[in-house]
Amino acid sequence: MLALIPLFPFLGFLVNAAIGRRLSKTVSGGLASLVMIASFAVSAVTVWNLAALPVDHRAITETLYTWIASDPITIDVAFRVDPLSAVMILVVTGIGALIHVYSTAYMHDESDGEFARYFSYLNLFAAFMLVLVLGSNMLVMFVGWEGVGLCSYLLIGFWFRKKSASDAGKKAFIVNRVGDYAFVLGMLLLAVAYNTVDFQHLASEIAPLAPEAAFGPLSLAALLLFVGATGKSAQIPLYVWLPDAMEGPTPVSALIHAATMVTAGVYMIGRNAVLFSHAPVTMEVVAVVGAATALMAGTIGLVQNDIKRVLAYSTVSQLGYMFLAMGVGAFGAGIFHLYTHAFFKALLFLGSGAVIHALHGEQDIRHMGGLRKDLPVTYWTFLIGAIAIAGVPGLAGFFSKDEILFETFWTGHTALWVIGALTSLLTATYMFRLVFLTFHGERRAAAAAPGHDHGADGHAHDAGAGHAHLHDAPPAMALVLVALAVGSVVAGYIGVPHAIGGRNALGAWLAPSFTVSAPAKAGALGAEERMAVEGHAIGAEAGAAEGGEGHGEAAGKTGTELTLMGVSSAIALIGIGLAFFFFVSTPSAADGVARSFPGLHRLLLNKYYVDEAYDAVLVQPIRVISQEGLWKGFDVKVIDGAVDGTGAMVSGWAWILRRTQTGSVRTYAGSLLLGVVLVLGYYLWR
Amino acid sequence: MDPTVIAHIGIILVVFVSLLLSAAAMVWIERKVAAVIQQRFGPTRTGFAGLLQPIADVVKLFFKEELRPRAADPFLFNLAPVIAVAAAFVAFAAVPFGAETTFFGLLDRPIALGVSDMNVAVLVIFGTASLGVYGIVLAGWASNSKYSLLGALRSSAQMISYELSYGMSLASVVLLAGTLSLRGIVDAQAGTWLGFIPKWFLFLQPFGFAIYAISGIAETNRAPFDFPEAEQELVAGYHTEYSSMRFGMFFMAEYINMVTVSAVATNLFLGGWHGPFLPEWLGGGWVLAKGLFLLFTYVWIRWTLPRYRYDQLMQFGWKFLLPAATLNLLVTAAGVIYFGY
Amino acid sequence: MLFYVFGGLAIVSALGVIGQRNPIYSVLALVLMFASLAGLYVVLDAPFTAVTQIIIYAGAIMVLFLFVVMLLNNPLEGHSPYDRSHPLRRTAAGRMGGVLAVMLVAELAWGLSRMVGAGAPVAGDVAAGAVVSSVREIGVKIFTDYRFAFEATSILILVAMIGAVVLARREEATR
Amino acid sequence: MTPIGHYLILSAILFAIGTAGVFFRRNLITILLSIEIMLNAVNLTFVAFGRQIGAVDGQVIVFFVMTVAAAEAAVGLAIVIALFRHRESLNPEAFTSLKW
Repeated sequence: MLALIPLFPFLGFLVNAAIGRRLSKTVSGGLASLVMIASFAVSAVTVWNLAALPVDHRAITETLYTWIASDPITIDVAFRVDPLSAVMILVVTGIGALIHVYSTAYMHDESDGEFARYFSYLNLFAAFMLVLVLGSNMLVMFVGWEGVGLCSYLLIGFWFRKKSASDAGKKAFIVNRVGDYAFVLGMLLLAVAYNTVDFQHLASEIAPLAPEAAFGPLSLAALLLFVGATGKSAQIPLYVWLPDAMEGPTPVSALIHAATMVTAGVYMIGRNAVLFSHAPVTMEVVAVVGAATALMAGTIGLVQNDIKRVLAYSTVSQLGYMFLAMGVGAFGAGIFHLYTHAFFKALLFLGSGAVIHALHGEQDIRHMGGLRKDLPVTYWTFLIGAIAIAGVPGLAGFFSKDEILFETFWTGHTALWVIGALTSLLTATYMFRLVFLTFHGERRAAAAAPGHDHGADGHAHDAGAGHAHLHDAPPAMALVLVALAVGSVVAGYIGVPHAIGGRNALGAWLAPSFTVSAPAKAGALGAEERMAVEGHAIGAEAGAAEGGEGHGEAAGKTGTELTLMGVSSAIALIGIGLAFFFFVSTPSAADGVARSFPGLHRLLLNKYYVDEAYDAVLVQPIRVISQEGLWKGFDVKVIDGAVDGTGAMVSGWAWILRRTQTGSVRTYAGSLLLGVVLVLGYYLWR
Repeated sequence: MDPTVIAHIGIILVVFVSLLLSAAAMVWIERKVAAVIQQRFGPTRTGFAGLLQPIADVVKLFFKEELRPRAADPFLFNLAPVIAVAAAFVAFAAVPFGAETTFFGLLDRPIALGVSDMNVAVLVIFGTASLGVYGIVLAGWASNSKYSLLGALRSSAQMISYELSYGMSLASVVLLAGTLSLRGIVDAQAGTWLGFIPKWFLFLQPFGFAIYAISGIAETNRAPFDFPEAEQELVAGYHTEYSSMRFGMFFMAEYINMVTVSAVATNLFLGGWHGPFLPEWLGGGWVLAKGLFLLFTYVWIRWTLPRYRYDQLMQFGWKFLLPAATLNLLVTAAGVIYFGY
Repeated sequence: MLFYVFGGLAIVSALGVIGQRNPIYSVLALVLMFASLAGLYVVLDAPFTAVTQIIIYAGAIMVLFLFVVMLLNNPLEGHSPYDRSHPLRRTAAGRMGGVLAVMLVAELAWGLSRMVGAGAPVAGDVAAGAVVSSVREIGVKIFTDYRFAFEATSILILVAMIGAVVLARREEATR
Repeated sequence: MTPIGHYLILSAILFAIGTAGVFFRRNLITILLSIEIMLNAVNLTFVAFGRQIGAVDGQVIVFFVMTVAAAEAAVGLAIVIALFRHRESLNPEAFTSLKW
C-alpha cells in the first residue's frame, strides 16, 4: 500500500522515459499527471487510515525487504507513514499533481520528445521525493535524497543547450554534493554509535539520554546532518545554487525549488527531532543560520530584478524561517510553515510562470508592469499569494510565520526574533515590490524578448510590442492557480493558534512525530522528559495533553502570543506600505535610496559577492590544482606511466608466450593430454 | 534337444523363407496391380496369371553378369547390398506376428510367435531402419558415379529427414501403450469399444497413423518419394551401377522393408493379431491380412501418385510433417496425462 | 564370454578407425565399434542405451560424417599437399602424443590395479539389474534428478544447430 | 561374470586409441572420429559402473554424452566444411595460422 505511493510516479517515469517520445503530448502529460493524482489518492487514503489510529500508535510501517543484513546493523527497505510524513506526502503528491497539470500547459511549446523527457524527470522526482519522505530509516531517506538531487540537476539543466542552464545544473549538483557528504558522515556516525539508522530506533535509543550540555557526539551528528540540510535546503553557506536553479522551467522551480525538495532539509530535521532536541548546541547553530539566511536572502531579494530570482531568494529566506523554527525547537511550527509555504510559494512561482509564459520568456520585472488588466487571473492569484507570504492576518502565511516568531520569542531568542521580524518586513516589502512592478503602473516594454530558448520563438515578434494583447493563463494553468490560491487562503486554518481561539490542530497532529512514537517508546520515558523532547513545538496543546503543569504555561503564553501577532501583522502592513510608497506612489524615492547608499545597493545587487568569493576561494584553487598538479603531473606521469608500463610488460610476456601458440591443434591437444597425465600421475603417486 | 529351442529355430527359418518369398510375391503383386491400374494384363506367360514371374526374374538375375566399374571401391561396392538386405532382415526380427502359443501343447511353456521378443522392439526397428541408410549411401559412394552419389545423398538425406517424424509417430503410440515392446503394444489393443469398434490405436491416433504411413513410404524410398532411384533424373539412383544379384539384393531389401513397415504398422495401429472371427492361434492370419492390405496400398499409391520434386519433399518433411508429428506427440502426451492411460 | 568378443571387436575396429587412410573406412570402422559397444551395453543389461547408441551414433552422427566425407571429396591424406606419408607416420607431435597415450594407459592400469573391488563382477544384485534395464526408470531420472542437465542440453543442441547452419552456409557475398 | 576392472581396462585402451588417433592422424575428420572414440570409451565406464551399483544414472549420463557428441559432431563438421572452403585441405597443419 505505502509502496504504491512512490510506485505510481515511478511507473509514469518508466513509461514516459521508454516510449514517451512516441506518445502525443496529451498522452504523456496526461499520464504523468494521472499517476500523480493516483498517488495523491493513495496518500489520502493512507492518511485517513492513519488518522483512524489512536494518537499514540499513529504509525504505519511497511517493510519491503531486508536490504543490508549484517551483524550488528540491519537495514530494511521500509516505508513508514506517521503524522509528519503524512503531511509531507499530502503536500508532495497534492501540490505535485497540481504542478504536473500546470506543466502540461506551460511546457506545451516543447517538442514531443522534450515534453516526454520533462514529464519523465518530473515523475521520477516525485517518486524519489516520496521515497525520501516515506523512508523509515536514514539510508532509504538518503536514496530519495540523492534521487531528488539528481532530478533537480536534470530539471535545472533541462534546457541544456543553454550554457547558463547546464552550468546552473552542475552548480546545484556539486554544491549539494558537499551537503550530502556531510549527511553521509552524520548517518554513519549514528550508525556506528547506535547500530541502527531507523528513525524510531534512533529516537528510542537517544530519548533516555540527557540533552548534551556541551558539544558532544550527538551534537556532531546533528550538525553534520544539518550541513546536509543546508545543502539541500539552500541555507548559508550552501544556498548559492538555488537562485541559479531558476534557469530551469518555472513549474520545476515551483515544485522542486520552492514546494518540496528544498524543504527536505527541514523535514529531515523534523524527522530527527529527538536527536536534535538532544543537541542544544547544534540547535543554536540551526537557529542562527536559519535567521541569518532569512535576513540575508531577504535583503538580496529586495533589489533583484529577475522575477524568478526574487522568488528564489524569498524561498531561501522562508526556508531560513523554517530552520529558525527548527532551531528553537518549534518543529511543529517549522513544518506548519513548510506546509503553508508550499502553497503560496508554488502559487507565486506558477503565477510568475504564467507571466513569463504570457510575455514569452520575459523575466525582468523592469520590462513588465501594468499586466493587471491583461492577466486578471494571474494577477489576483499572485496577489493572494503575495498577501499570504507577507503574513497579512487571515491568510496561510500569517499563522505559520507568526507561530514561528512567537516560538522564537517565547524560547528566549529575542535577537533572533528581531531578525525574524525584520525579515518579515523585508518579505512583505520585496513581495509587493514584485507585485507592483509587475502588475501595476505602466507597461515598460522590453527591447526584445529573451524568450527564444524557451521554445516560444514563434511568438517572439509580438513580445516586444508593449500594447500587443497578452493571453492570460490557459485553462489548465488558471485552474491550478486558483486551486493554489484557495489553498493559500485556507491552508493556515488547520493550524490556528489557541491564542485566538483556534485549536492548533496541525501541531497536535504532528506532535507524536517529534517524540518517541509509541511502538518504539522505551516506556521509562517520563512526562517532563517528553516535554523536553517535544520542545515547545505543540505549545499549550501539548501542555494540556500532558495535564497539570501545562495550564499555567498556556495562560502565560496567550497574552504574549496575541501581542506578537499584532506586531507581526503590523509589520506586514508596514512592509506593504513601504513597497507601495517606493514603487507606486513615488518611484523616484527607490532610486534615491539606492543612490544614497550606492555601496550597499551594489552589495545587494551582487548578492554579497558570495559567488565570487566561492569562486576565488574554492573553484579556482581546485581548478589549478587539478589541472597543473593532478592532470599534468600525476595523471600524465604516474598513471599513464603505469598503464604504459603494464602494456609494455604484457607485450613482453606475450612475445615469450607467443612461441607456444603454434596454432597446430595437435600441439594444444598434446599439452592438454600432458596435463591430464601429470595430474593423474600425481594423484596416483601420493 | 529342448523343443522350445527347436520351435524357435523353426520360427526363424519360417520367417526367413517367408520374407524371401514375400519379396518375390511383392514383385508379382506390384506388377499385377500396376497392370490393373494401367488397364494392362501384366505378366501372364509364366505360370497361372504369371504367378511364376518372380521366380523367373530371380533366375534371370542370377545368370546375369556381375558388372563392377573399375573406378569403384571393390570392398564397399560388394558390402553395400549386403548391408541393405541384412538391415532389412534384422529389422523384421523384432516384429511379432502372433500371440504366445504352445502349438497345441507341443511345448511345455508358451513361446512368443516372433523371431525375438525384446522389450525395446520399437527402438530396435527404428535403429535398424536407420542402419539401412548405410547400404544406400555406401552403394552410391562406392560405385563412383555421379548418378549413384546423387541418389545416395538424396536418399540418405531423405531417410534422415523422415526418420524424425517416423520416430515421433512411433513415440506417440508408445506413449499410449506405455511400453516399448511391440507385443505389449499389440496386447494393449485387445478388445473392443462398445462391443464392435476394435480398440485399435488407429482410432486413437489417426494423425499418428497418417504420419507413420507417409514417413514409412519415405523411409522405404517408395513413390511418391522414390528419389534414390528417380529414373528420369538419376537413371536409377544409387543402384545405377549395380547389376545381377547385387541389384536383386537391393530390390529385395526394398520389398522386405515394405513388408516390415507394413507389419509394424499392423502391430502399432491395427491391433496386430487381434481381430474377430479367427481363433487366437490363427491370429497370424489377421496380421497377414492387414499387412497385405497395407502392402497393396503401397503399390496403389506408387502407381497413382506422381513423384515429388526434391525440394518439395524436404519442405514437406521438415516444415509440415515434423511439426505435425511433434504436435501430435504433444497432444497425445497431454491426453495420456489427462486420461491417465 | 560375450564381453571378450565384443571388447576385442571394439578394440580392433577402433584401431581400424585410426589406421585407415580412407576416411570412409574409418567411419565404417567406427560404426562397427559403436555396434560392438552396443553389444557390450546389452551384456551390461542396458538394452535401451544400446539401441539408443545405434540410433544416435550409427544412425545419425555417423551418417553426418559420411555426408561430409562424400561432400569434401578429399579422401586420402596422402593426396593433401602437406604430406604424402602414411597416416601413422611419426611426426614430432605424433610421437609425443603416442608416448603420452601409452603413459595414460599405463597410469590407468596402475590406478585400476590399486582400485579396491576391481575384481568384483560387474553384475550387481539381480534387483539392481531389473532396475537398470527399465526404460521407465531412466525416463524418470532424466526428467527429475537431471532435468537441469536435460534442459541445458536441449539449449546446447539448439545452439549447435544454429551454429552449424551459420558455419556451413556458403556465403554468396564472398564468391 | 566379467569383473568391472576388465571393462575399465577396455575403456582405457579405447580411450588411448582415440588419443593416439588425435595425434597421429592428419585429417580433421578422422580426428573428430577419434574424439568420438574417446567419448564412447567414457560412456562404457559409465554404463559399467552404473550396472555395478545398480543405478540408471550411468545410462542417463551416457545419454547426455551422446547429445553433446551429436552437437559437437554437427558444429565440428560445419567448421571442417568452412575450413575446407578456405584451403582445399583437411590437414590441421594447414590451419596453423591463427588468423587470415
